[in-house]
Amino acid sequence: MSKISTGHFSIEDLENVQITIGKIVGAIEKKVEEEGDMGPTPKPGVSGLRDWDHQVLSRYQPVYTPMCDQCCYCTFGKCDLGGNKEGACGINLGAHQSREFLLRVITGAAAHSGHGRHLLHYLIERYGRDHPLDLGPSNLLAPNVQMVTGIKPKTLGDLEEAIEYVEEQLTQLLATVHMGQEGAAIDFESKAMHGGMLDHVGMEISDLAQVSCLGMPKSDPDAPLAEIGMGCIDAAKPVLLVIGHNVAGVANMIDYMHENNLSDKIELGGLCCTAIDMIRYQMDKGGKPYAKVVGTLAKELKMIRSGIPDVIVVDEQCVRADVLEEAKRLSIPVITTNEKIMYGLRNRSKDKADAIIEDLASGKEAGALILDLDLVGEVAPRLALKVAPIRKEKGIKALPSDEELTALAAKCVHCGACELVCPNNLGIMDAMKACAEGDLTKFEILHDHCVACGRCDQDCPKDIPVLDVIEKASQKVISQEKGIVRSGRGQISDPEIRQEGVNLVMGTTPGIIALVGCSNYPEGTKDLYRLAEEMLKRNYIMVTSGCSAMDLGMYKDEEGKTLYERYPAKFLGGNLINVGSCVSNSHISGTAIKVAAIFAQRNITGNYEEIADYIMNRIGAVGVAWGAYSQKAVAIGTGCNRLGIPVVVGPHGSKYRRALIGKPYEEEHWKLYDARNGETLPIPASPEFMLTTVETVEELMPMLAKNCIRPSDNNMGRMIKLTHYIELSQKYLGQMPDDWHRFVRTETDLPLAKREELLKILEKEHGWEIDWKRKKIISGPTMKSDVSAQPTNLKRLCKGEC
Amino acid sequence: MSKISTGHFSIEDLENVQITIGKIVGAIEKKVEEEGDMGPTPKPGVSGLRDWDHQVLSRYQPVYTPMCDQCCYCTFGKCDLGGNKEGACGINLGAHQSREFLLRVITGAAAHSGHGRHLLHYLIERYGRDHPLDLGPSNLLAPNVQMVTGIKPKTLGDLEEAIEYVEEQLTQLLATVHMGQEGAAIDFESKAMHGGMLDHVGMEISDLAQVSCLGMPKSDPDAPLAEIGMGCIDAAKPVLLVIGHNVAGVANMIDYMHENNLSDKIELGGLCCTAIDMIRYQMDKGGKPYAKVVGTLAKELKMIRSGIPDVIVVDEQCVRADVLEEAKRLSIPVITTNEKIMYGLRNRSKDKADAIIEDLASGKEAGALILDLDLVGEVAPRLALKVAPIRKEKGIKALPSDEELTALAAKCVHCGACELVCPNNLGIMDAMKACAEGDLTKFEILHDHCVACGRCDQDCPKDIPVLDVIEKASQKVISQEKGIVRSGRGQISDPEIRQEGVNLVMGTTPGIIALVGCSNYPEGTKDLYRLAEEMLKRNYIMVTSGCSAMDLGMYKDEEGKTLYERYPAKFLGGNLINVGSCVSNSHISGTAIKVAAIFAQRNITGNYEEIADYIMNRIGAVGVAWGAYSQKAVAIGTGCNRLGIPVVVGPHGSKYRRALIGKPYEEEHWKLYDARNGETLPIPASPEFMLTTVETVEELMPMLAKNCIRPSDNNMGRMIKLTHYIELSQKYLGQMPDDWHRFVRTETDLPLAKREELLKILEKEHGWEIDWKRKKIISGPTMKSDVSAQPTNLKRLCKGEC
Amino acid sequence: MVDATKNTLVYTTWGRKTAKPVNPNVAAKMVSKAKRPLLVAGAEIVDNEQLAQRAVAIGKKGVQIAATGHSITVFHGKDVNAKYINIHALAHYLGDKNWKGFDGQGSYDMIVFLGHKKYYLDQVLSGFKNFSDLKTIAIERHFMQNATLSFGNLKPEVHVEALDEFIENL
Amino acid sequence: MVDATKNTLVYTTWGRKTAKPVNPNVAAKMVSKAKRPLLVAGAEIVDNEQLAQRAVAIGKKGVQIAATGHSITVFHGKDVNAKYINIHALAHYLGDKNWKGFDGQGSYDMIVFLGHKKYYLDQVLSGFKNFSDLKTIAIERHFMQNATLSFGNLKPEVHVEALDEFIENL
Repeated sequence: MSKISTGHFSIEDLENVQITIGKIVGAIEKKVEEEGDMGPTPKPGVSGLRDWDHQVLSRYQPVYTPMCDQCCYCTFGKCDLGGNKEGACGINLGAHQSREFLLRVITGAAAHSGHGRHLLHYLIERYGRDHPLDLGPSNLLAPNVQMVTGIKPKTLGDLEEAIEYVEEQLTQLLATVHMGQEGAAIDFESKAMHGGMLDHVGMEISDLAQVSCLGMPKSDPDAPLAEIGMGCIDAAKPVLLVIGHNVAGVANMIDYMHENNLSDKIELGGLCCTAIDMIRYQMDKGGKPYAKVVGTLAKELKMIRSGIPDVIVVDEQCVRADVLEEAKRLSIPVITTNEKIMYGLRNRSKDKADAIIEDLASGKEAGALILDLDLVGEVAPRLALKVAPIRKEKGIKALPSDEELTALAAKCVHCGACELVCPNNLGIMDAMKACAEGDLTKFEILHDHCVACGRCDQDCPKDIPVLDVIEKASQKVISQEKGIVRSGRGQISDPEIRQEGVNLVMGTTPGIIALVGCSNYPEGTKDLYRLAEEMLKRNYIMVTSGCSAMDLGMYKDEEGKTLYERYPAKFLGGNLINVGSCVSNSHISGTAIKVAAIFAQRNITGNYEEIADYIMNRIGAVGVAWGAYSQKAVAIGTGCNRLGIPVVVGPHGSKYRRALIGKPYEEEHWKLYDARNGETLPIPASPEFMLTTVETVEELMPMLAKNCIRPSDNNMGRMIKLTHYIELSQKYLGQMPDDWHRFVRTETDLPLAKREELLKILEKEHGWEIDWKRKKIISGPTMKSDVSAQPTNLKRLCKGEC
Repeated sequence: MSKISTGHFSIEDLENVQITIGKIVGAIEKKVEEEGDMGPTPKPGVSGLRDWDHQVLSRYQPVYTPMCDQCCYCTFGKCDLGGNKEGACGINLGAHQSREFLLRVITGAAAHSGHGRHLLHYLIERYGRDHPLDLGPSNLLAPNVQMVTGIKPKTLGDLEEAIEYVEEQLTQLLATVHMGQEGAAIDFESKAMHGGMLDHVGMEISDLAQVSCLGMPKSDPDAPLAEIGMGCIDAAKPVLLVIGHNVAGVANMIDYMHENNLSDKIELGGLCCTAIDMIRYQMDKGGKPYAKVVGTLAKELKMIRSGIPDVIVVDEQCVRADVLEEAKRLSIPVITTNEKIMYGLRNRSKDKADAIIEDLASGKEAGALILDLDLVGEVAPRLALKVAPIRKEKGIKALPSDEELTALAAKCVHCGACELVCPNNLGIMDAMKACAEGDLTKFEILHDHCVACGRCDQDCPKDIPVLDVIEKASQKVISQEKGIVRSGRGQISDPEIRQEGVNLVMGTTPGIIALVGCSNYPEGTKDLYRLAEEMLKRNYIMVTSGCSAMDLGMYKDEEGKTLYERYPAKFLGGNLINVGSCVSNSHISGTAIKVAAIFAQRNITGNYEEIADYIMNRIGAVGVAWGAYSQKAVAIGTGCNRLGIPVVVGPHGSKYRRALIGKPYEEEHWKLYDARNGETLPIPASPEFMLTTVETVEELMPMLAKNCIRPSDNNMGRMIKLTHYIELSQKYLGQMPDDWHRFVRTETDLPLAKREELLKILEKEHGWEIDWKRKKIISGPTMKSDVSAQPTNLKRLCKGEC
Repeated sequence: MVDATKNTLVYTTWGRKTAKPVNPNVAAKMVSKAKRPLLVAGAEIVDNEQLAQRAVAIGKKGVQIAATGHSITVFHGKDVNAKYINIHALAHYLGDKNWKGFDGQGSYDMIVFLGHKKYYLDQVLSGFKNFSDLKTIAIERHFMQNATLSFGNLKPEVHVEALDEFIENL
Repeated sequence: MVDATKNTLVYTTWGRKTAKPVNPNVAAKMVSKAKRPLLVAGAEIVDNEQLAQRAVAIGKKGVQIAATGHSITVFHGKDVNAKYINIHALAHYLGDKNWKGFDGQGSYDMIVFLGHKKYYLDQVLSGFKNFSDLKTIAIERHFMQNATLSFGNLKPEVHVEALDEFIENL
């Protein structure tokens, strides 16, 4: 035994050994315990953090907005649950909605974790289990993994145990979606929280693996800039378009093109997170990304319909289901590269590249499934080179001509069917009228609001290809769609946390706004830009990722500069940080965990509840998923919620079926313990929600400022936060907020420039007593200002309790 | 190293050891490979068996019957997909239906696998990883596990790797349910097949673990008989009612009662599969089960509403969501014992038994969550003893009195609302009329058809508690509901397979009918009995499980004997085998695999496709889930389908959204290869479906006989099968089947007694040439009779192909 | 004349497309005009003499009958064109342009339903509605919302009357 | 008089319960009769002068206004009783018997909606419909199927006319 007790060992060498594998977990836990830092909940089961959830949910109550009053899960149904009735299994609409919400959360978590598992398999095969995690200047490599599972991964192989835990728990949660399981909404909610937490673990595993193996920027504030926009694609070259979320395949294409000197002969463009990750690939030493980002999911159909791509390669997640059908019409061969999307195509994984290229280039087959990613790396670029001249020769016609455009618009009878089916009920009729008269401006504006879903095409009684009309009419603005996006920089490093942590906890940096996720915006993409610019100017830390990170790069100021060019990417107030793709969202929660670990020296290992409690009360961070549409977005949001980070989604987010909203008017919910002595501590009603929807960015901005307020703010911090809350309310709502005074504990909390004015209001409108000589508040506030107070939800953390 | 290379070792003892865990898999595979019997697909991924699926699906095409024309998965929607339109993500209704179907399958698979994982955790903790799998006289312990994963488990611990594989794959499948993944219906179908296969692995793990640890009958044809029925519960004693699917908790109660001499002082009754498994508990040495089975899910609400239970303990799966609410009304405390069902109750797992009992008996709390199953074992019986006299004293009133019954019935205005909302549109109005006039017979009949879902209660404008009326009016028949069910015997043993295999493959035993699953019958429970009796008399092997196994025991012949008393439980024609609970369904697929392994000596290890091909062409088995309602049922069915076993569900099964039905009129689909030479082999159109729905048992019975026909039947076998097909058609449809002649290859295939008559018909109606002297067919049949033919779908298995 | 269109109450919805309520005479006219109508008679007619008679009567008008479940037992010796078939299989074949029908003369263009379980027929019709161009008419006692045309929810006696009117107008 | 009830076309259904189409005068009468009506005005009125004027006019009739989104900017200096609130939070509070309203006088019994995104209001109303007894009236340009009462789908100019008639009858 002594021989192996201190070294590596590989079980491959053994024969006839019966090994009790599972105990390894126990051994690891034991080891960590000996080191004295294992918290109470490593690898929590479904009920492991339920008390915490119930506590959160008692302040932030579920508000259900069903998408359907019926349930069709089992064949006793379908059942009408309208009016919160019970169905055949005894479930009522409330519990069913929480179940539906849970299902969406675990679907999203599975998408990320499934992605992570795929990457891990692939990268371990390529780089080995012992390949070290390499993430930049950080000792705390995997904050989510460590906090949730108690594992401190150092290598790729270490991540496997964590993903196994995620898979086990997701299976448990999926089981509860079955008819006849949970009966109480509150416990479906707790399960949804569990799923959200797992999502962040799954995402973290994905990104750690790819950052470590694929040369992506490692906590790099100077991660390079890349071109973005439909307008930046050079259609003169053969165009190879990749769509999806999994960079493994495109990385091989880039390598192949590089090795074969094809990089300047092929235009490589990407849509969705694969695009984001391909501009991170091998950029850890800097350089200029070779590939270009086309844009978000909302550009997929427009890009295909343009006819510009010569070959399309898809991998997984957020890929339109009709890619093959749409591409076929324009003679664009499609290569699918992942088991999640196979489109019924023949599996060519074991065929020779030449044969596949021949079949696809000749049009004999519309596409191919190639699961061997080395083969994909070769086939896709070679196919693009071969197909481009063939398509050119054929004269593939995509969008209508100018004459056809006018004729199509004139064909419109203004019945309104398209507007009824449009997810945003856009004013297509008016734009058609104008277009028929030669005025394209309405369509040009509409184009930015349009998510290119194509539902209008399906319902036009005159068979007008409405989306083609929109795209054709907007060619001028599309050709100008050229922006700049910073390549995703990955995690926030330990030194950055050390530097900025105190400002965040004390409130002197007014807050972190995480602008994340998808492209289902209520009023087009520019709102994002307005929001980010406003908050950046006010010194908030803006963190971004995924589709939002892309769309933010599409706008320029008068000097022609994008936000990425104007604002640096350090973890400091007034910085704009693109962490990366969808799975990089784990770095946002990870940052909050790191603040607790590094700045506050809290033990995070298997210590979820305490860390969530810390974050909820001390870190003024709000997530914004303005265009959230996917199940992944709601999983991410729910993971943030369990960790005490509130999230706002755009109005479409109401279709996630439930929000978590507190009642500021119920005082009993706005109390904590002071850990120093266990006394009750009244707190401000902020965050006042965990998940809510908001109508417009004008409404959103003051709300963000307000919901960055935390009990732990020092006076300087509270003053700064209040200043922004009041100013943003005045700027966008035209008024002082109704509730600003509720956040005032002492006169030093008041914005300096307005102190006197505000004191007057407090006296006059709210009846507070003011000592005008000393300009001090004598009575009025319900809360004391006490920086050394230790706000906590957890009785057990109070002195004398343990 | 030498020290551990031949023994057990426990990693707990080690320190500072870095172990590359994952490689163990490789090592095991390598080891098996060295032994030379690893098939081509151990642990197949999502695409691993896709070619097989596509082959199956090309003959048996998906037929979609949507439950809803809309999709509300993501917030781009909801989308109207009516008329097979595309939604905002580009998916059409067909693909969405296959996705919905997939979701149901993986939900069911997760329920079983989640159950298995829970049991495994619990039993390993109790019995250790090294606890051997002990399943009776079998060497082939885990046919599904071995065939799918390549693992040959010997101990509890060995099952962990298999369940991890299932969890990983389920996560991958759940990921594909996310918006923007698979776009083709055919590949969602393949994924659903994958999920179905995983389900059987998950079920097998569950049952192997519990059979091995909890003293359940081990392949025992003489497994004891137990009482069943609402009428057999002795309400004079304190009644402890358990509901659900996971026996772990109730096993402890039985132990506690035994140890404390309480067994004759408490009436222990069970509903659903927990009931089935509790009468298996410690019955491996025979004996009489102490506990009684109340019945299926369809009895849950009726049993609670009777007011008879004094304490209810629930675990997981198929438990009505309103148990707590319903029980509360009748002062019945509820104990939840599983993370999947927590009902919002306070977690008392770490409290003292006394305190919990006090709080629940006093009514201070309506229930408790107790996850410590030892504690449950003590609390539940003690609570029943304490609560029963309290409830008696309180005079808890449950069902209406006789007078109230008449008054309630008289209150009915015959508006028909209840009939509209009733899942079976039962004739409640007429029964109410009769009841008001003192005639209860209509309700007595209706009671058996009623699944006690309670939807009628929800919609009565006169607030009549319709279900209570049904139950009260049926008290007389309910009190007579006393039957006998055989305790689940577990697997079919190797020796049994050896004995019966040849008859099955040659067709001389006409077939296996597996009568499985839930209680959502179209016309009440008696149809099951009629079906089973008919097929048993005809020497079919009847295998049963779960709710069907229970309901089968409710009917008696003139001599007062149930089918279980009349028919033995060996694996032989004319035997009635209850394998056990829901997870025991894996033994049905396992039996088919065992026939391939033991009788035909096929290698099953990691060799899925070949085994499925073998089963599909040689084993005349048909699954019937007549009352299928749950997601588990469709998972089980789909797992059977991938393995080549056709399944029939009752008419409610149309709500699973898709069937798989072949077209007998398209000749090109009914061809195989002859493995001896690769030649094409025309085959009969049987099975003619993989999944279909049937209206009535009268329609079902001839269909079953027909679909037991297989290409491999010898003449004797074909003759026997045809005889039953013709006889059943005549008996239940009043006619010769239209297509009987299609199954005739030679005159010796014809039923002996009718040979001449049938030859005449063949000559006259079908134009076949008959040599009347020799009574031989000269021409006509499209198929040859050749017992030594080797029918296969797999080109690669043909001679000269490999 | 029976007004068979009044009560179209449903318990649940499938989507925005719902059957048009139809009166017996109109339904009959449409069937009469069809080139190849088919009556699909379900097992609910077996123990319902009233319905059984009407199903036979429709058959007597020359309409081919697909007898599903075990409804074929009703048609033996009644001199109508009835063939047993499983309804789910029938639905599959009806959606197939290559199916030649019961008589080899091709598929059907107007499908009439009588004698089915409500929930089951709703599902079968959901398939037709979404994946075929077939016209379907439910002359059932319940409003079948996934048909092209359907009677409303009728009392049994009104239903029989409606059927008689339907048959008269064939 | 405007007939605001004609076109009630929807793109998708939520279930079997759907808004009753209502005409402006009837809607106005119901609001007038209510004890504590509330107008919830959404951000779509901000850039629509026509709607903004009507929202103000309703406020002038003494109806409390909940200004959601940034619609409050329309009401400043207009001498109406308008308070900013987030609509999702408002929906939560309205379902709470303990909420005292904007003026501390208690909750509201009749909720009128104007100026909202169709899909968003559909969701908010879905919550009300299923989890509260509140009466909701949508006086929007689109048929809001989850309201208790709603105008049908109207052309912009007809909508304005309908609003004027509604205001007249308040």
